[in-house]
Amino acid sequence: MTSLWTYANPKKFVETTDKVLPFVSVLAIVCLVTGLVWGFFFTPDDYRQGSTVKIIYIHVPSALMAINAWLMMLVASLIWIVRRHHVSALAARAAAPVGLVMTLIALATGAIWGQPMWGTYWAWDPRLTSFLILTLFYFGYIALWSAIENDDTAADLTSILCLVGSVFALLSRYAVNFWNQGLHQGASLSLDKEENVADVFYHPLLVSIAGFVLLFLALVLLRTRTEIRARRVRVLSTRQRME
Amino acid sequence: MIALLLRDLRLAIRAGGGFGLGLAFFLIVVVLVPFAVGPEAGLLSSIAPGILWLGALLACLLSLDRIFALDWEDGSLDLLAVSPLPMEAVVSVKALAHWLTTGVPLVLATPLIAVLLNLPGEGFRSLILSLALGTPALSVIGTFGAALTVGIKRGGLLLSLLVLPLYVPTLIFGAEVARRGLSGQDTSTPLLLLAGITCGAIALLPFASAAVLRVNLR
Amino acid sequence: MPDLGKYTDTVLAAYAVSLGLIVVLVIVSLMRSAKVKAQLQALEEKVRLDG
Amino acid sequence: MLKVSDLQIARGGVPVLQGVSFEVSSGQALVVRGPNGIGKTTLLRTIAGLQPALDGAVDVDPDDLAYVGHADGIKSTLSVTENLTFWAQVFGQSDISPALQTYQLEGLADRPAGLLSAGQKRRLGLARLLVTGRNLWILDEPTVSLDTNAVEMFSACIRSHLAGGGKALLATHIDLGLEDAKELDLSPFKAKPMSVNAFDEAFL
Repeated sequence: MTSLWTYANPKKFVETTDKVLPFVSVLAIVCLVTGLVWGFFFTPDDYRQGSTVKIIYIHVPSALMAINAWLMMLVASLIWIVRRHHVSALAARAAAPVGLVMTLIALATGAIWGQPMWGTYWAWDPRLTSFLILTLFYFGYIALWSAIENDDTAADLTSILCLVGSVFALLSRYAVNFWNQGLHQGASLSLDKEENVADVFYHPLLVSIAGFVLLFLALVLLRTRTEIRARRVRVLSTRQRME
Repeated sequence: MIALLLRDLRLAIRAGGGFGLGLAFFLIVVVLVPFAVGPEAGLLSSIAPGILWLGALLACLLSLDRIFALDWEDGSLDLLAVSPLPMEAVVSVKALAHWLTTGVPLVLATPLIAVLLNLPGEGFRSLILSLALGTPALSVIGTFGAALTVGIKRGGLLLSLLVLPLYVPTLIFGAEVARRGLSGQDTSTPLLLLAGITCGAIALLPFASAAVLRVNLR
Repeated sequence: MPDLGKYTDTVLAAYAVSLGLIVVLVIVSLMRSAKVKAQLQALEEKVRLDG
Repeated sequence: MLKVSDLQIARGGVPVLQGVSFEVSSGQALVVRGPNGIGKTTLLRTIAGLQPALDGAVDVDPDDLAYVGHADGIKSTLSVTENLTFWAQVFGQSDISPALQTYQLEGLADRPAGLLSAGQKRRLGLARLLVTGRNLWILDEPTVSLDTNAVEMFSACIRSHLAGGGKALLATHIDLGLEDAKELDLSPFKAKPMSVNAFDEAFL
């Protein structure tokens, strides 16, 4: 069995993902559509929240992906630091914008959903605030990548920033909890644990979560391939100049 | 190590050293607040701890890119990298020098400046304690940010973008201590957490900063 | 179209914003992918010719 | 003993030199020559440990080398003595008078370095080497902006360093009049453009 690290070779990675990407993309679209359609059209209103509960099918999956995207970038950064494989560094670079968009979606849906419940668009609720902080971390990470010309220096610096940032993101997560009790729903909508909301909402939610995960995967694969090709363009053009 | 610290302190005090800059900025920010929110004493005293903490944080932030920029330009950083001093030591001494030239003057000046915001008497003790405990973390985290952006031209804005999110826990706990001190509540929990973050930062961040500097020196 | 009651605009707004952001992200990613692929083809062509 | 074997180095990700091998034993000096941009500075920085090599090995004692780059690392608001004393203390030495005498800087001792001419600054940068007490000197274009008698001062200083069992690795264009200094032309080691290197090979 070829070891996992062979996929870290960019050429091989691009070849293997040629086959995988279409498959994952189609699967992502299917899951997304079924999950959202099922949740949107075929589930009853919540006795308390009315139809706004339908926002759950976007808010919860996007919030989950926002956190998992950063964790994936953290793992990719560790792999870059330890094994120096270009693909993992470029995958982290590719995942950052997707994670950022997921965070923005979670924030937007959270704020919009909160409006009827809490009466204001933006309440400084610990979970929403920690997503706001996560957005800042994403911006910083992406900005650092674009600020440095040399690819490998950029990879090194951003991976160290990701490590340090993760520790402080975690610290902020609990500092924010300490700082304000919060209006967010209780465990029924918690982002980490399995939802224990009523079954009828539960199954479509799982499908849309699967849809979001596959969407994230497809986007990261696509963007990583683009980063690898962009890197190859830079290498070839510097070589052109050298002759 | 001491030689580097003394040199940096001497440089800061000498002409163009930027010793008083952080302090001046802190004073200006605090003076501007009443213009922005109105002179009403009750309002000012309630927001005073937060404003003073924010002012101290921004003052530290502003003087960060001077930490490595000068040594980077005149080649001292390369020479220090080859000297017997390990990079971790160089980074820690730089953070300490930044704290001594920016953090400490802030803490000492806070009582005077807090009067401008009608901070009631009982609020002083906890505010100064929280600043004294918090500013070292601001310096160490800031040094990490400065090391990250040392090679980037005009990296000042990027430095702020990278460092501000890292400042959030310190700001939250620091301002919380000051606020609780003001209203007479027990400040032990936020104080311990603040001290914890500072000690953690002092102990661990120099390794990250040194690694980043070695990458930038390549 | 299910009757969303008084929260119709809230729910629709949330879905519109989210799907909008996702669509924008997908389109931007696809366009960039195509652009870089074209650049690469052009460069490899040049390298093969005078390689 | 400095031993470099089959070294391959890159600048900004692009390979510049490969297959470089040489040795410098105590009491010896090696002058590295080659056209501009061949990679002299990169080679010296790699040996000084400021930069990792792509391939090959550098057998050197990192605690026994001193490096002088293009920039002298001099603080303009500090005086000559303060600059030298600082570097002396960093390297665990204390006496800076021999360094001042060798480069005739006693007259400028209390003058802020900012008011020195380029040549005087370079002499101060070279004087710094004398307070490091290190055996292997790595010098990148040491004689730039030095006038003739300053160059003579420098050659005398190098000769006494070598006589004392020291080693020197210099990159320079001018002839320093060091009789037994070995020379190494880097042109044959130029990395062939089409050469596949471990660094970016992953992307070819």
